[in-house]
Amino acid sequence: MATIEKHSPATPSGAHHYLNHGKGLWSWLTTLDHKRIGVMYLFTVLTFFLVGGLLAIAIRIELFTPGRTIMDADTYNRVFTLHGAIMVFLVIIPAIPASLGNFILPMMLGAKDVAFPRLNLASYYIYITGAVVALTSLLFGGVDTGWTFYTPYSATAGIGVVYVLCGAFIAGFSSILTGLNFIVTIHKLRAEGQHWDRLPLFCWALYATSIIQVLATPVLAITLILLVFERLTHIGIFDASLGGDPILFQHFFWFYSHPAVYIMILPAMGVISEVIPVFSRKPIFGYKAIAWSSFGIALLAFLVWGHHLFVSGQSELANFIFSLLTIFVAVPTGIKVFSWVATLYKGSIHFKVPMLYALGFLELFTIGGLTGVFLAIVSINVHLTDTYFVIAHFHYVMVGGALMAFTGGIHYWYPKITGRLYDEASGVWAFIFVIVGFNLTFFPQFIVGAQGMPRRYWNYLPEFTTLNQLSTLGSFLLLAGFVWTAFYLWRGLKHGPLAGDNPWNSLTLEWQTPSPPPHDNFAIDPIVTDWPYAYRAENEK
Amino acid sequence: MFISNVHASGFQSSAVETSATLPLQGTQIAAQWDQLYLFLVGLSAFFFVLVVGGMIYLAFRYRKSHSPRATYITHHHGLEALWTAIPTVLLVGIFIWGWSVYTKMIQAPGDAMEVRVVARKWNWQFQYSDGRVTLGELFVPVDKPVKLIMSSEDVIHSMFIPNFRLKQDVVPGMYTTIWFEPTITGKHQIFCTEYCGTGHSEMLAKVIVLTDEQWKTWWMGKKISATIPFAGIGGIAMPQVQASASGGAVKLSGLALEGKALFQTKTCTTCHSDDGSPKIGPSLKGVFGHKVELADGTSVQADENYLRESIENPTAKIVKGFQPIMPTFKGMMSETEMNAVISYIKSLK
Amino acid sequence: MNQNETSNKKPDQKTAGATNGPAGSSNETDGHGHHHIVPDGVALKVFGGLICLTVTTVVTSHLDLGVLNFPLAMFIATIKALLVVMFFMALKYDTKENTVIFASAFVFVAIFFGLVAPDIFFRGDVYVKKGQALIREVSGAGSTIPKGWISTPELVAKGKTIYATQCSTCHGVEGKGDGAAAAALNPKPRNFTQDAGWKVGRKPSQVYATLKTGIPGSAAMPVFGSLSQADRWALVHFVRSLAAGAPEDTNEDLAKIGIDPANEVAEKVAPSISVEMAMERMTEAPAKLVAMSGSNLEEGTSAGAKLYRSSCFSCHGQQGSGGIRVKNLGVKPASWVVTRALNETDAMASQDKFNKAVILGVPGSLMPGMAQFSATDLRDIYQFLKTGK
Amino acid sequence: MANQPVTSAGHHHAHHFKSADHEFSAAKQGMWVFLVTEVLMIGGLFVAYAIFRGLYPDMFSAAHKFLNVKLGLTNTIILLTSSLTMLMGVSSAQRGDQKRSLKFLAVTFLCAIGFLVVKYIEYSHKFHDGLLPGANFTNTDPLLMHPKTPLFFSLYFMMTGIHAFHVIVGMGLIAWIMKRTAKGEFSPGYYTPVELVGFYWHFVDLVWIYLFPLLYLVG
Repeated sequence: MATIEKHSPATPSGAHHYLNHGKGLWSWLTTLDHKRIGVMYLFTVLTFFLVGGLLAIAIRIELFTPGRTIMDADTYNRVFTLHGAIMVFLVIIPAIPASLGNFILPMMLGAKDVAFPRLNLASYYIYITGAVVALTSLLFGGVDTGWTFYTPYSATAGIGVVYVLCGAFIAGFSSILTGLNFIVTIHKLRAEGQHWDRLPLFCWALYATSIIQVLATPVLAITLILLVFERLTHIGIFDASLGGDPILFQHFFWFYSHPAVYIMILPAMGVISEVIPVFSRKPIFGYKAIAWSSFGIALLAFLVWGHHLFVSGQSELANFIFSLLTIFVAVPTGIKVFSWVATLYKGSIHFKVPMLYALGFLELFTIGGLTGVFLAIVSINVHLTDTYFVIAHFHYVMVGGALMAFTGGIHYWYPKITGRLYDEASGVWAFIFVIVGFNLTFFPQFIVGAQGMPRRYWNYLPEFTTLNQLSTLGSFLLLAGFVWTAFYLWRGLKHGPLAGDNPWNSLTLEWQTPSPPPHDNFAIDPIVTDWPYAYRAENEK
Repeated sequence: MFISNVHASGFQSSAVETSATLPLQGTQIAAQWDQLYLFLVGLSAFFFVLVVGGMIYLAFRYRKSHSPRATYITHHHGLEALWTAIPTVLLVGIFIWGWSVYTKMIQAPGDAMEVRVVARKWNWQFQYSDGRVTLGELFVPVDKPVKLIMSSEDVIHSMFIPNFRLKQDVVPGMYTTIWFEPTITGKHQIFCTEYCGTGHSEMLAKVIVLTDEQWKTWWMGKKISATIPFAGIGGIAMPQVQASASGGAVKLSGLALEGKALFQTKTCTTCHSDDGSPKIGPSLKGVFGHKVELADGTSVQADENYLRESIENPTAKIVKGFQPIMPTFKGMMSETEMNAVISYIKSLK
Repeated sequence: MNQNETSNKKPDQKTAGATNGPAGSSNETDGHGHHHIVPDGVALKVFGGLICLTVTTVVTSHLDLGVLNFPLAMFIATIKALLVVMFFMALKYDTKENTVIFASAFVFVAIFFGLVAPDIFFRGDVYVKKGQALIREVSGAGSTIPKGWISTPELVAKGKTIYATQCSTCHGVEGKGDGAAAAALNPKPRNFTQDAGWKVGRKPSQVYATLKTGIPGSAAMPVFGSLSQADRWALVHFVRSLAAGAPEDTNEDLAKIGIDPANEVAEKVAPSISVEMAMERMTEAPAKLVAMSGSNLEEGTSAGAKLYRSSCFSCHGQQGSGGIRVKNLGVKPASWVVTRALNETDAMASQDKFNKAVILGVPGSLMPGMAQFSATDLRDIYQFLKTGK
Repeated sequence: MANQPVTSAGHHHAHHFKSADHEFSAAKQGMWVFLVTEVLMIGGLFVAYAIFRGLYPDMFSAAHKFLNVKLGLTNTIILLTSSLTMLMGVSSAQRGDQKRSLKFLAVTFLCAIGFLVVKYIEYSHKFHDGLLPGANFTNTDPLLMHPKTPLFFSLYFMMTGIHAFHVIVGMGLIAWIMKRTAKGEFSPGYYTPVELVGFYWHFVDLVWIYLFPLLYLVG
């Protein structure tokens, strides 16, 4: 009866695997191996996460006191715009699908690679190009329109905004190609015997995410094209004086951007659905319900974007429709959260770091989800929107949800990716810093937001000082937690003990091959004969 | 470096007491709004305890050392149906309650006093039915419905009055409206909550709710003697913007400093720059005391009278190369404000 | 669904020897199904169909089926699209999966339009004041007077009343270009009583065009596109009647502005309401529109009346009754100010209050300070307002 | 590692696919998903068209009369023919008749050039008349007095412009396929790229089938 403590003997270091398959930078830069592309995405995403995080710290320091603390209004506006744009377009959208998804999905399906390996590499280079083009805007005076680029302000902003728009346009294609690749991979390359009801929930989540990526991102592409033309040649489609409608831009923008927040959260839910059963040593509760609610969320994602326009001058009828549709998003999300908690019942819980992050995810995502219900109700939204309440809500859902699951996922698949184990003790401590720091940073923002502090304010009323200072204090703890995590994960690369094929004794296919996995993932094409969560062998008396 | 600022501004405990979580209830609807809000807070607290408390309990109760072997459970249709139906019913109930509050928030009574609001980059202008125009201060009578008809001159702004729980974007090229019936006299803080550029966080204004007789005196055009206190947040003014990053850090004296703020709020910055950069109107840096060449070829010494005349009757003397489109600011500025602006222009060496 | 898999094989037991896996693995599509080659005959038939449908859609578009035109064109286009997708792209012979994928794209485009429409086409609560929609009220009045371009006494009379409300603030009461707001304008508004100086021309069509498109370059002459077509013709004739010797139109002049004099088809443009007009309607105080009749102006022979008429009348109206809309030039998109009746204000309380109000102007309003009056002038005007003589 | 080197004898399917058919059906499905993204992108423009037509119906009916229906019709015929010849090219490649396939692809390429020439004539006519998008609209024709008329031409130029861009990309793809056909890379066993480029071209024609009535006929 295998428990997690006993490590199966590590693969001899001399073994042939994807890391030493080709030598030198060129073999990495021109690789078609989904695992290497996943690792390249991982390092790029983490670098941008560091940049975005430092910008966030700069914002928190500035808001330590009302008035000018370290920068003035123009710089502050550029900093929060860059923080928003980097975190949304370059970190949190590709984070789980492109890095962990690229690495793990083919292995979970028992396939040798994604359907279109060259397209996969092209998607990485398109992502890098988009990022570089977006960041060249800094040479042209930067962008201070906020990551939402609302017209007419963005249509009259400096030339820098055109670079960010083109950058986001290009990066959007990387997201489309990843989505396309995953859909065809899941359709065509599943292992033999892996019917739809034997697909791990991480694959279901990535499948739903890919559908959103493929259906929503093109509308962002056309929106950005129209905005660039509006900015450069004044075609008047979003300009009231020429007959256009600034609110139409908000419709176009949010038709993509709301499904985009589900591109961020669905893979995170997939990771949690993988981690909790493994560390409870029992099947996931309500597998079908969770799989179908991924699709429920993916469909509802396209029906609810209007709740971003409740106070923007939208008609009363539209407010009614969008508010009614938005409250129903809470139902499939609720099903998932209740199912995860129910999985713990009568389990055998191992408090390893991935499990800690999963439990942390549940705590933060529950707060994020519940405050989402506040914002779904029109009358409550009127007072709370565009205040720090909304900032707290979406950080709870995005950082508390997606990035906690991303960190948990990195820890969960760290042995498979690197073949080594990270230091468990420092992992637990770092988690405590992260969870305490996060709550201290963002919970005060709910209160200060309800009291009426607007968002994107460089200078605020002195009444809000204390809560802002608490929040800044918390952000330092959060920074410490993440930096410490990066440190011990980096140290683990060299000094971590060898992990062996399946340190967590998971049943999904990626753990049934050596780690780090060989170039073609599996020596022999695996045949799936059972459900990936059938932890029954070790449970029967 | 930020430590010094902390001492400078200090941890002021806010003079005016604000309730723990919500701003003042400035209207009846704000009270009804708070009821729904507090109900939602309670409901969320309950579900938080249920989910996260349950999670912690289960994780602790079934920890590995305490239950080495898990039980093989895959699903339970009854339970799953329950936690789908109950949230749906609760949500629809909340939606209906929320919508009923919303309909009250948007349907203005027929006899509401209409005030025309123009939002522009970084100030609010209110125009009453008799043509009177005030900048940054909206005077309204207490216990009487007021309807604001708003439009923007440049980008999207947003009128947010926390004490009335009201927010509505102000969009160029179309009209949006909000209405309220204030029940508490005093100054209520107005914020701009749609990002609109550098001065977004300084684009503040105040709803000044007057008692009936104060309102009559004001409507007849007289000054109100009594000083009107702040109701709820906004009591302590935001720290004044020191020299902006671009301008030199010139130490401005009292009147000129006040003039600098007025230069912003009276929208001079819309057409005139104070740092020499070209805008719609001539830059006012280094104008005072020098010769100014006029459109009709003559030139004149720029002294106080020239500045005053250009403010009150701008088309009298047009600077060479500029359009005669400056509107008259006569009546828009009191005497002291005029002096403050002129002394600020004089300080622009 | 409780897995009743009884096989005790370890879940992913690697079956020995299944190196490349049997050919017909479950998730591969049905062998050669998708290798369908479209025979040339079918291709040509489909192509023929497409060409015929194209011709039909062009022909039917020229028939005026009213509201049916659009759905019919879309129906034909959809048939053509289906032909291309089903046969040219061989979706008919393809797997059901691909059909579902491609169809889902159109479903989400429909969702996008379906949920934007409730906002875009149902806005307008602002325009609906106490149930009566402003826009509809104006558009209903789009009546056209046949042969509007030929002057008739009724048109001139109608033009006079419109002139009083719309034009007198700048062009002055008698059209001399000396209105109250003219003080702030450079170049000065046109003086209609003279023949010279008309930038666009005095022919009816030219005045009509000026009213419609304004004079580019002059900051003050706004576009009166919001006036209904009949009002514009009335104004044209009133303005031309202010001075003799106005040249008449030729047919080419009329054609230039899109009017065919032969068949009396007046230019049909659905009147749209300009932002100004809507704003003016809403913020208009219950002002009495003063019907200005020239007659009682001449009778007031006293000095006060003459002074009042020359510099106060255009804003303060008939003997200080007010109600005149004055355009506040300082605000964009322009706001209109309605003057209050003088006796309601405290300026009339006493002579020196009146003097102070006239000399220094009224803070917060658009009343300019008029320092040019002597004390006697002020006394005369005050008497005229008080006594009407 | 990448696909085995392509030999004239025939194409070896990539190592992670079970068979050539498996790879081909995956590639085709990938193409259909790509076409979904194209439908969504161009769909955004059609939604904008529908909204503004709903807001300003009279302006649209007045402004669309200024589009040249004859040129539009010629373009429609050209694209439909090119769709036919592309289909013939693909089916010949499927049958292995490379020379015939090359001929048809060449005709398709010429049709594409014809389309762009007609498009150039239309655009230069619009530029000459000042019927330009948004703020650049300088036409003073009294029939176009509606203040929002520039919006119609904004939509016209955006929709037909992006479509023309897709035609140019299509021409590049057809040239690439013709080069590979000439080198004899395709055979009845392997013609995936030809069929996929065919899909792309039929889609470009599909978009024009809707653009033509919407802009030129009913307006």
